Amino acid sequence: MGVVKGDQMVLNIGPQHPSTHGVLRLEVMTDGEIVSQIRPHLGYLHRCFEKHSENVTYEQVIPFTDRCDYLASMNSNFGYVVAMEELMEIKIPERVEYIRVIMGELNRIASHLLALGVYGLDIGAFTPFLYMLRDRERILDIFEYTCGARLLYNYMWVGGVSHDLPKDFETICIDFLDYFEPQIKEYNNLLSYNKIFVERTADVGVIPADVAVSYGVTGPNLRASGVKWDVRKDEPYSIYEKFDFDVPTGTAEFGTLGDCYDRYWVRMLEIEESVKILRQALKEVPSGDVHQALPKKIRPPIGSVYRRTESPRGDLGYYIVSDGTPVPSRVKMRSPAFTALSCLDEVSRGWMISDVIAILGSLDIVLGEIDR
Amino acid sequence: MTVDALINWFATIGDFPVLAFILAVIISGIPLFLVMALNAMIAVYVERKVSAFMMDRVGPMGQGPGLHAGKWGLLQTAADAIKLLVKEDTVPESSDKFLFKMAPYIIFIGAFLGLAAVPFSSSLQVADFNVGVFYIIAVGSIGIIGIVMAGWASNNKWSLYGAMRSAAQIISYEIPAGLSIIVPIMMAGTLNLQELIVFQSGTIWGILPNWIIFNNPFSFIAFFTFFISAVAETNRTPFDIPEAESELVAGWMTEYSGFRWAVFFLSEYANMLVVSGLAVAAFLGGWQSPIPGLFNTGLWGLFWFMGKLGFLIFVMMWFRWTFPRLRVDQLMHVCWKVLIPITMINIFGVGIWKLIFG
Amino acid sequence: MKIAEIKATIINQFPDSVLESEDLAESQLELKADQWFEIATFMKEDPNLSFDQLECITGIDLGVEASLQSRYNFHSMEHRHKVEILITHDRNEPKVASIETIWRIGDWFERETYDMFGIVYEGHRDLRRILCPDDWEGWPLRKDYEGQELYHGIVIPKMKEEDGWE
Amino acid sequence: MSRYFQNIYDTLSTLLTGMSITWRHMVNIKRDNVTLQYPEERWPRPERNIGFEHQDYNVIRSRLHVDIDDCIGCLKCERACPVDCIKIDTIKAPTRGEDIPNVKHTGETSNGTKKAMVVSRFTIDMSECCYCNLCTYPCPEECIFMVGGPNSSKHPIDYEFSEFERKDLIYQFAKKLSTEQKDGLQKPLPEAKA
Repeated sequence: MGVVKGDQMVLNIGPQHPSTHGVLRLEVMTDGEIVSQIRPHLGYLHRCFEKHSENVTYEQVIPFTDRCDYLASMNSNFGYVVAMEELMEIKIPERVEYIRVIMGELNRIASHLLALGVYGLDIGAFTPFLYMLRDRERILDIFEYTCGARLLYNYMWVGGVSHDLPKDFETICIDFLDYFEPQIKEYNNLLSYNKIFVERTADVGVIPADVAVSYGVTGPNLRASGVKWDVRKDEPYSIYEKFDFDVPTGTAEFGTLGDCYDRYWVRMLEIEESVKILRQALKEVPSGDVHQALPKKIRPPIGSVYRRTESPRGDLGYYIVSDGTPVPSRVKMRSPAFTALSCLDEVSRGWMISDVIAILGSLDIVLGEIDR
Repeated sequence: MTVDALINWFATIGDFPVLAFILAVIISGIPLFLVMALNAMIAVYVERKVSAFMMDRVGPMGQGPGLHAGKWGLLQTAADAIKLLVKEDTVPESSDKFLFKMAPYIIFIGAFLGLAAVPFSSSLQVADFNVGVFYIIAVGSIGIIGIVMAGWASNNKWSLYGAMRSAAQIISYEIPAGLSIIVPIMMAGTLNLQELIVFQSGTIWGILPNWIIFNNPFSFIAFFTFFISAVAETNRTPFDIPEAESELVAGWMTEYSGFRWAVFFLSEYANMLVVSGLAVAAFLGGWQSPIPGLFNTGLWGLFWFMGKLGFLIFVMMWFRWTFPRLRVDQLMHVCWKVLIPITMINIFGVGIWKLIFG
Repeated sequence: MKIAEIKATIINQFPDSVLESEDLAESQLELKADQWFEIATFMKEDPNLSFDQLECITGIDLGVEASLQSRYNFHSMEHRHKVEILITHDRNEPKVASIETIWRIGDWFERETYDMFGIVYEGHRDLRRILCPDDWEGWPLRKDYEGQELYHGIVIPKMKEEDGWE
Repeated sequence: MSRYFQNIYDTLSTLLTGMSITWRHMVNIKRDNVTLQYPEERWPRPERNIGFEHQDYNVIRSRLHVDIDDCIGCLKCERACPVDCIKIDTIKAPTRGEDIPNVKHTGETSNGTKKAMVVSRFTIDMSECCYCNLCTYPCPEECIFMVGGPNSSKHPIDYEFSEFERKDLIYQFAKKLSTEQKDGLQKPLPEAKA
């Protein structure tokens, strides 16, 4: 942290603070309200995911992946099983792929809703947060209907999913989407177009494209900087190439490309894209058995695989090394929030404390995933 | 029930001027305190319910008579008040203890003094000054001393930030508030609140009540500039940066707990009452009925005044549960670059209006 | 570019640093540690490769008797191709040049790998532990890791406490 | 200059739009309310009505329950648990598939499988359970399950099992055997061999 000069002050934001989104400690060097340097301290939520994985079997890793990115557990599961299936070279029934895409996209909406709502809360607007949580709740209801759990699903398994879709699932989902789409407009009117909100976020915390790429920032944060990179589109996994959807990038509607507002807005657009994918997927879910490709015993061949998938926060990579036993030799999770947080220092320099909160919120970090 | 009236009444009984003065102050002060406490209790309950309804929740529902099956959480604020009073009152080890303990009372005094001049009806006013408007604006800035004391004495960086922000904010927003209130003063030609209200009796073109807000376009704008400044002076969203929850935890109140915190809370709601009262008296016809000539006598005055007051406080709550929060520099921007020019032009405009039409 | 061309480009440029190995996957390339910083710079700067994104650094312990390994996954946003680089370290003195100055995210990835495996990235400007506390002992993800008994007086339980069944 | 006034206009109009939305929600609270008054109203909330019937759920992640009469002591669930919260001890039964009344052991499961093991201990520490549901799949007799939902016929839903003591969350499904009873079970073994 260097030497504290006479007119500077070190401010500890966190580990207990309303808007660090978990137990993150930011050691902030301030000159009055202006921030001159930030040093993040991680590890308050370190739960030894990678060490755990070396001591449990491959299927037992899945509940642990849930707990990494607890806001998008389906996508965490998804990344892991996609990597495992690539390692084991399993062919997955089409129905399973559809179910996985539906669950992944629903969870993406849920995760983005929470991210946007909490972002509003960081900026000071309380009401949109509760509206978004209200709608997220309905998605969680659907998950509960499908796999019994609301947050930590353990739903996707290597070679299949744990349960088939329940009765009338498609109609329930379509009902939800019909209800949900008009709500997006309401969020926009209430929060996105609100002048105070725009003033607080536009032009604040600009991440230029090259800085974003160099810091390994991915997902909506990278797309907000204008780089059109989406693993679903550019390195398709599962059956994403079947669907027609756009990859929204930052529009610089109210400010500079790559500012907080763009990051917010890209998420809002992504919700709409997810709805689009869901509508296509729900229309054509094929019938079949979801358990037919489940291996009796998961014992992948010796080797390693690195596979990334698009989680709501960005490229979620799993590096799995197998030594031929039923227990993984190494599972590494490349967490998108980890890389996104790393650029906080550079982005926030020269901004005010209120802006640091805005920037941190716009990066949409999940501490469970950063500390693993 | 002004203090003067009481003193005069005591004078008719006997010759004890000092005692009469003290008695008069106490007798009129106790109801005022009750009004403050009652206001806080009702306002907290209403705020809870309003916020809940706006967010599709139902708010507090238990705690009513008959405990859990109670009605609409009516006793929730009472429970809260009891909780605050019996809670441990912590004083940080490294704080400046004298200032730390003093601060809540200074803020309280500021709010309390302001309330003394609020004209609840034509006769219900504790102190009827001939410079009432000026007085309210002046004592309104006492609170800021308490806030800075609280922030400094807590020996906490968050509190200090909150206090500094608050000082900057309140001092700045007093200017547009003062400049806006000049408009009704110019039109009525008096600083006395009762006279100001009396000036607003009658109608415009026989339909609208002759309130200053409807009098001319400049006073119409002046009301809004005054109200915005008033919201800022009471530290409420979107101007709640001194206690910005997501940034400064709780600003200058971070280290306070229990009774002292309750005093802060009481003062915050009393401040809302004072500034809304001033806005009502100066722009919305005070205790005058909105239907000119009807229901204008006796206790109706209190009813109308409280109704208007309640509406303004509701609007403040409505603001709070709809808007995000401004940043410090944007707050200053709004004050110095938007509100002050508008209010200045307003003063000009009203002067010309008076020359031409008055 | 195809993966074979990428590998060929790197091999042509730095023929001495490439290790030939049989059991590598198609996208993998094993390098010696000595010229790593130059190779990394080349991979970033070369217009045909232009690996502008460091996807991931994974530390791997190949076994109690064997060596440690750093695996780098690179991706190019410009050309949309990727490659994986393997660098093996000596178990007792694991060190390799830091690429933190080339890719900014290398900073935290290298700190994480250092934290978990004790691989020293030479030239890293701020090589501290990142997830574990600064004064933690041992390298947790090594296969021969033994947890410490006490941490600041707190007993670290090795076994689960008995639940009082008997 | 026009930008200045445009800004003020934008601010006012967007803020008023927001206020109109919150107003609409406030006056329509009867229709929009989503709160569940928990102790009085209970899950699953009928008013929410998005088409879920209790028995249509695939599973509900609630408390684990074991029909110990059906348990054959195969230890599959113990092995499947990622957090080791299931602990099972077994003793080889003297005769396969025979009831042993003094330890409340039934010889056959409801599926007709003959048991070879007496389960002398079956504890699940629900304070450690991560509700992953992995233990219920391998069970050959389907005797370990999460209560409620499709299993409501076997055991009613129970998601409110908070306790004051941690150890009260350790559920013991097998009857605790005394030392004599254990010895009594183990003795026949050498005799049978001999």
